[in-house]
Amino acid sequence: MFRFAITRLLQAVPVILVVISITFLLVHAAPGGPFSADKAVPPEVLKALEAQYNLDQPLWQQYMGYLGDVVRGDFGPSFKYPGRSVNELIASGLPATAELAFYAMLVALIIGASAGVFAAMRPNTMQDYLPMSAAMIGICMPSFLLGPLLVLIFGIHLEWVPVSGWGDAPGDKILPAITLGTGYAAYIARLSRGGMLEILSQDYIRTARAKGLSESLIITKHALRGGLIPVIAFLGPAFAGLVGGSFVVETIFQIPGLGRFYVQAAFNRDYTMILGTTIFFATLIIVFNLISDMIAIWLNPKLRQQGQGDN
Amino acid sequence: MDASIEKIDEAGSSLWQDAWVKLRKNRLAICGLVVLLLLGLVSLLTPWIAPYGYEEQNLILGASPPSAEHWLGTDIFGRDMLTRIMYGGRVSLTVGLIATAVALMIGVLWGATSGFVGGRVDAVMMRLVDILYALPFMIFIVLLMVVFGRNIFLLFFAIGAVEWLTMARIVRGQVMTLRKQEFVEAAYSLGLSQWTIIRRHIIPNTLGPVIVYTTLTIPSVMLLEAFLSFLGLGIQPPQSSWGLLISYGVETMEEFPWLLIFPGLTLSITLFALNFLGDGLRDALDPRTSKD
Amino acid sequence: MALLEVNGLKVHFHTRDGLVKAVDDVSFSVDCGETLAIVGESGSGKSVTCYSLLDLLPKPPAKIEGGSALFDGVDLLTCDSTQMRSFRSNDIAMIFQDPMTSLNPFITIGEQLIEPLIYNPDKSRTQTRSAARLRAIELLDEVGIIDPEKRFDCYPHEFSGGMRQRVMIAMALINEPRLLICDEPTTALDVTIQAQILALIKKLQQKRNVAVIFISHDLGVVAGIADNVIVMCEGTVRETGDTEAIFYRTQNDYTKKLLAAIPEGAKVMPSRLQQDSPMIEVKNLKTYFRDYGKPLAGARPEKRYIKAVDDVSLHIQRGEILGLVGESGSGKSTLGRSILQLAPITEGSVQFSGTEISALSRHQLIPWRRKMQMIFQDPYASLNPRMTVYETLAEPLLYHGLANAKTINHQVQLLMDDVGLARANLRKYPHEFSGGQRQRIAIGRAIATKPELIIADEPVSALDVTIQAQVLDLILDLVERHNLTMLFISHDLSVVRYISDRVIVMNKGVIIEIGETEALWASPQQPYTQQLLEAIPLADPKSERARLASAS
Amino acid sequence: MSQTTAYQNHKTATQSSSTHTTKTSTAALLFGAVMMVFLSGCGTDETNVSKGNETGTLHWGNGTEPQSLDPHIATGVPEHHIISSIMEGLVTKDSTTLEPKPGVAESWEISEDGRVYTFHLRHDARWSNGDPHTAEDYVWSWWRALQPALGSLYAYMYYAIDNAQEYYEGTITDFEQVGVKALDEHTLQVTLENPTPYFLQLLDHYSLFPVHRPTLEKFGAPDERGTRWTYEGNIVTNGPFQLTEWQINRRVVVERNPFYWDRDTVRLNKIIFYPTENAVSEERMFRSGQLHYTNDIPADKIPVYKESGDPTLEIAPYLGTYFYRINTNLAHLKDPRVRRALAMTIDREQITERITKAGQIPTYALTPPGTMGYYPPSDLSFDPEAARKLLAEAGYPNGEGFPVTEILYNTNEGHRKIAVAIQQMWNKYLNIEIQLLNQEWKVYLDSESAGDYQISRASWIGDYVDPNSFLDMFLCGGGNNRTGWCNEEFDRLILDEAPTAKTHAKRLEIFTQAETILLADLPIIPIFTYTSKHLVSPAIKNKGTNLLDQTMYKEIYLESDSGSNGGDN
Repeated sequence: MFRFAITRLLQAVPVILVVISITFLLVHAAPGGPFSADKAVPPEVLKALEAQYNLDQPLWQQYMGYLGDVVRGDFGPSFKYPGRSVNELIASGLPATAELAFYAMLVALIIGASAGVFAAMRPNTMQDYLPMSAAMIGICMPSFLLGPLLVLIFGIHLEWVPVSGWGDAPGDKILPAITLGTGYAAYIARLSRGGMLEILSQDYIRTARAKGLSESLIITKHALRGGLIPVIAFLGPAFAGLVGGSFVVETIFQIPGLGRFYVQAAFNRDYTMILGTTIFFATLIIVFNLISDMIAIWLNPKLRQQGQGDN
Repeated sequence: MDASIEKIDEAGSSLWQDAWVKLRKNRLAICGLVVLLLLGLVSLLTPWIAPYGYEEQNLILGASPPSAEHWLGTDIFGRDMLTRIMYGGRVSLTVGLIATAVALMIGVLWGATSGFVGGRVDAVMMRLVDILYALPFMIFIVLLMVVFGRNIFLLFFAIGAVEWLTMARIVRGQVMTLRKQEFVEAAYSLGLSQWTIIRRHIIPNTLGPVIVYTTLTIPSVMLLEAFLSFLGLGIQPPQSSWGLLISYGVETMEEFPWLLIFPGLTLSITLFALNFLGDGLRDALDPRTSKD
Repeated sequence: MALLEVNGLKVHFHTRDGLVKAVDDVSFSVDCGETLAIVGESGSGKSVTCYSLLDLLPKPPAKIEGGSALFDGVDLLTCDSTQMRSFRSNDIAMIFQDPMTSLNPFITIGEQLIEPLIYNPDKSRTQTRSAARLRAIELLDEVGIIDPEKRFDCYPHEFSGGMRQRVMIAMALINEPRLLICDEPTTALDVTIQAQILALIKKLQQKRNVAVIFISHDLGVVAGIADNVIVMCEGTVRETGDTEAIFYRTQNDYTKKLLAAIPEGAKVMPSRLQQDSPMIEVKNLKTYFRDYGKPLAGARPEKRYIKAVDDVSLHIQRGEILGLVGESGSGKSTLGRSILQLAPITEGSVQFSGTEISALSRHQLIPWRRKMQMIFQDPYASLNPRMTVYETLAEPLLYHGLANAKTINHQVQLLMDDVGLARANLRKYPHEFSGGQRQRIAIGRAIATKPELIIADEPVSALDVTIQAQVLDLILDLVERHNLTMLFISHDLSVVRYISDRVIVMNKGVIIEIGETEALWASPQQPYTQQLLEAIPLADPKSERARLASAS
Repeated sequence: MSQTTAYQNHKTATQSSSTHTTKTSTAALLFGAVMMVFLSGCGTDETNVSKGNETGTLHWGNGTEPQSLDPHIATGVPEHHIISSIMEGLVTKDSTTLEPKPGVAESWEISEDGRVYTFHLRHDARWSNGDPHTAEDYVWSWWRALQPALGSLYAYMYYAIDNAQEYYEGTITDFEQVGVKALDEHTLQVTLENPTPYFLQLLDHYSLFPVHRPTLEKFGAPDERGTRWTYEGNIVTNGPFQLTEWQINRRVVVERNPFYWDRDTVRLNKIIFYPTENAVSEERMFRSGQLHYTNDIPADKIPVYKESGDPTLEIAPYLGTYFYRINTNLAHLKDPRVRRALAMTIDREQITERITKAGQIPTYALTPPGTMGYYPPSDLSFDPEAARKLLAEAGYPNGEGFPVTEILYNTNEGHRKIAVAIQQMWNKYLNIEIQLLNQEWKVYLDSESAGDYQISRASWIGDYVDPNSFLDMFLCGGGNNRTGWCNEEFDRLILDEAPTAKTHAKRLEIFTQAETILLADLPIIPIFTYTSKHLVSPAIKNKGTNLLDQTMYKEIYLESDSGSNGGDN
């Protein structure tokens, strides 16, 4: 198992390199520079500015310089926030995004998995159709529609929950987590239902029933472990989606997360900030994918012993 | 042997006819299909049947609730919402269809080759898919849009490039199982070339799951487009799409609720219809059920 | 009053395509220490009868229409769920057909063994984990698992098929049940292991005076183990009686048809073996596969190979039917495929009437492929579901240029006649045919290119006994009419004896013995062959009991 | 509603499976518990505003996240709010009349020819770390601001000072020649190039604020942009408040500065600035009591507040004009008659009432009327008939042959609505085809400065209350001109005549002549003058409103209407 993790991490290095190069080229190809401003800037001042951020060097030299810095863990200064380094901005934005993603995942898993398992217990009955149609609504409802609706109902009319901000007022993490998590709760519900039905049709479930075990014991002890493997395998790509989804939720709920930084940086051509956040997101997602794959392998004893992922 | 060639009468019912019979029994899937056909028709005929001009403003009227002339009310410029939704539908559905087609093409080709060739090539191709899965695609799409401006074709390509991964995996899985089936081995023992085996034996048998997955990709693609439009990176005025209409509607949710409700409703109904149809097709085309 | 009295049992399935009367007014009874065998072909309702007793049928489609099943005076069909659960865990136990899928792969076998003890519905009998563990290890030893202490914490995938069935038996008996229902427990096992399992069940039954209901489609097995027998067909009981009455004084003609269909005795057809040079000459053939799995014995996982075919040399004479026998995993299928160049050969040579075909490229092989064809085991998987019968049969003819647009219809119809299928359903699809009919189509496809050699890999193992007999006769007739040579691969020794002139016995990739069929049966040289022959159950109670007595 | 159904059915899951303890139902109970913990924390009646009123803490919606608090680098309005709370210039302004008021300088004299200003600094002026605040600080600060490498965008504010422009552009290198001298510790003498009546207003602009030399030098070279001297804990300032906390994208907190010379009159203890980018979310925060003051109001919400007569709505005129720039180099836009026709077919009343809806005033000239008593002359009016005749005279009868023209605007809701409306008007009245092109902020700026546009949206906010702030924009080759329009007479009036005008009335008269020339050629189409629009909690007292929408934080105080602390409201 350990060997598997190491090989996967080693494979991640070229991936990140590819990510950096693509983003670097894309960013420098974008029209409009970081220093174009509405107030007229005399040419010589512009030159002095670009020199300070060595934008006047040839592109490949900048690329090499940047790679050198990244290896040392320094993501360079931010253009938009003079005096602030990208490391610092990411550090200030990361906790909010990570927390939001975690809570959204928690919401998705708890609601999604329990709804899916609940529906799989008695397929094609009301107990199955109700959660599944709710899941369908979850999938069809874009987050930027669901968020404002929730704010309107719970935030303003019922005054239960603050409408925005993160961490200042108690309870202000509920709505963003639910908004981001619902789409994935719906998807996980369908996945876990499919997984459970697949397992419940296996022979060893019939053996367990023939042994006189109670229905709920069969579900939790025998069926759950196998049934939820597709859900765990889904967590990796789901995290990548969550990160994307957080852009919108952060704008709706004014959450000081990495997503908002990224969108601002893209609009302001803050090259180092864009590169910094992209690398960070990519590493986060790769690590998360690795974790979810390892859990999926660890759950299956046959694979665990082979010590090799069979993908 | 002079046995006359009897007329071959009893036509067999192919798996497709079998699937159609089963699908017809599934009420939800059928009304999903009907809704989709209706929407397709409406968006095709929009230029002729739209009650008002696409850009026709009526500033004095401004945002008015549903009334006799404007069934679904008007937006802040006094433009008829029904017309806007129809034109928006054209864009959203085309984005959905074309992006899915892009995803379908790349996905099927990639999955089939990797599944069929197997061995080292398969390992490398699938490793690449896993890596691409790990990439923060949302970021690349944002960058692509920002860098190259927001023309529609780039949107199709960008969304398609995100969605083909899962398609590739499904097709690969399907091809891998088929390759081990005995009728493929029989085809090998006949001495057929690899390409004829793929064309005659593999592809027809993968169509089932591919069709099912396509019907499920379209809604997620439409959602992605709506999502990008909300961030201001998707469809740009004067064109509009349901996603854009919804994001405008959200801003004036309290004062002019109908600007949000009608486009939101249309998008949801379309997505519902697609999902129900997708589920119906999956049950109808599932080889397990058709084998008994 | 017998331990279990079932009378007038009716179970109907309300499926999408209408009502299916799976069990229609079935009555029988079984007492302690007694073994009742339920015999019937697939679809006869034998399994549904027993599953309905323990309420194991999926409720929405299945529905118990009527009848009663009194177990110790209590009607199983109407008791409430807690009562049923105590019956299941304490009084009635079940063993299932396929050991590979009947154990939960995610949980250790020890854990699954002690579940009935620690989660017992009536609290009085629940035991602590440690006590249950000891009890389970005791039972594992009793069913013949070597060093049960260590194997208690292993996972199902670390056991062979036979070992897993032993674990299933231990699991069934752990709570001292009074009735044991076995649903074809040995069908998926090799004949030698089948003999051991049957002996084990017999021994445990006598020791614990347990009533046993034994479901099977193999009359040989039933003859050995059963005290009474009921014969079922299409959901109804055709005949009941003790074993001797059924086998020697059969009244019902369906039972007669069943008994007649069992391939017995030597091959009746004269051997058409031609003594000239052999058609196929195989010298020191080796086919190895890389093994990714971790070896059981925990050896260092360096580059390891599974030696499927290990240095095999044989020759096939033109016109003969050469039988190839061996247990599962002996490499017989791989040998067949290697000869046909469908499997990659690691070493050795295969000559087809003189020319070395293992070195040829795909293109050069085409003319040779026309000469040698293959019939597969699973009728459901060997035909392309999306192609009509007409297309399946026309493909080889058109591809090898044996027919053109004009003559194709006629030639395909001739093929249909050859294999005994009505020309009318040429345009139908595989899923509209029964298992037997599909195998006929597969055979039609094989003989379409007028081959000289046919390799049949377990062509009849997946079929019911009556249909098996018809297909075997068809094969013999075709070999006769088309002057074919055949390599007949099977694990069923009586079938091989019935059809082949010469027999090769293989085990673990190596040929153990080759010989004339009757000579081999009369006096097997190698101990392994002897063991194989002795393990075949005979569909005759007296001789079967004699065999069992001598074997133990 | 999806969330509610999923949640309800989840509830049924807990009830129905509670009969037997299973893993699924324990997970559901756990989730229920977690939800309760969250919910219990809510519904508190103690909102920010009510708590703030007691503790003297002002919760201020501040728009976007401030880029930098270094007065010589910052450019945006959000930065201006924060900087003006923690720093103070030589001269400040009255919160309503904007008249100059003594700041760090206690008093000042101006020479007869209006070119030499002598400022007498307060003896008790201190930096927030206790250091004495001397005249030398100003000489050094202004030297630092004019360093080219620093790239200050407001360098042109210094051009009024003698030789400042020459030094900034590098023609002279010795700072001694620039007209700023520290006569002694508490007297600063400034010599201007020309008499500039509005110079005192310039001193209240943050680009001319003093910076604490030792702190700057501690964290890097004076002309280095990215030093950390403006961080919380590092920064030293001389204003009524001092920076105590700056969490990016979360909040900026300033608290009372004990060393401020006028500390007794400051009544607020703390101000918290929130980065409220999304106007819609900001309005929701205000309504749920999380903010005292909002930076903006969503256009469609204003009528709602107007109709309900809500006291929190505060709309006041703002020294800024919204206009369209025309690229006069293009063939079909070279002819002033065409430009005039375009200007006369914009129904400005429709736009301000139907689209912007925030009380903006339609305008037909560049400088907002009433700026220091100056009323610009304009003969423009909304007259489609005359416009069509003009267009015909210019060679495009009834719009035939008029090439398709593109309106460029930066991606923003407001601009989009206005552009769509004008497109429709020009199409209807002049029968010409108009296309819209929206580009993202940075790309739009590049296109405009490179002249790569036909008609482009633009706006200008005055830096100081004087017509010159608007009219000096359209000098030949002016950095912010970008229309390619050039008129010697106009330049002569603005550069030579106006500065040397003896009296204020004479100056205004010269500006009138200049603007008449401008409006005759119409390189730009003025549309409306801005209004500042905010939601202000009634608890805020003594804020006052002014043309530059600037706030004097040191004068504000909080009193909750419930009169709980016995305020004399």
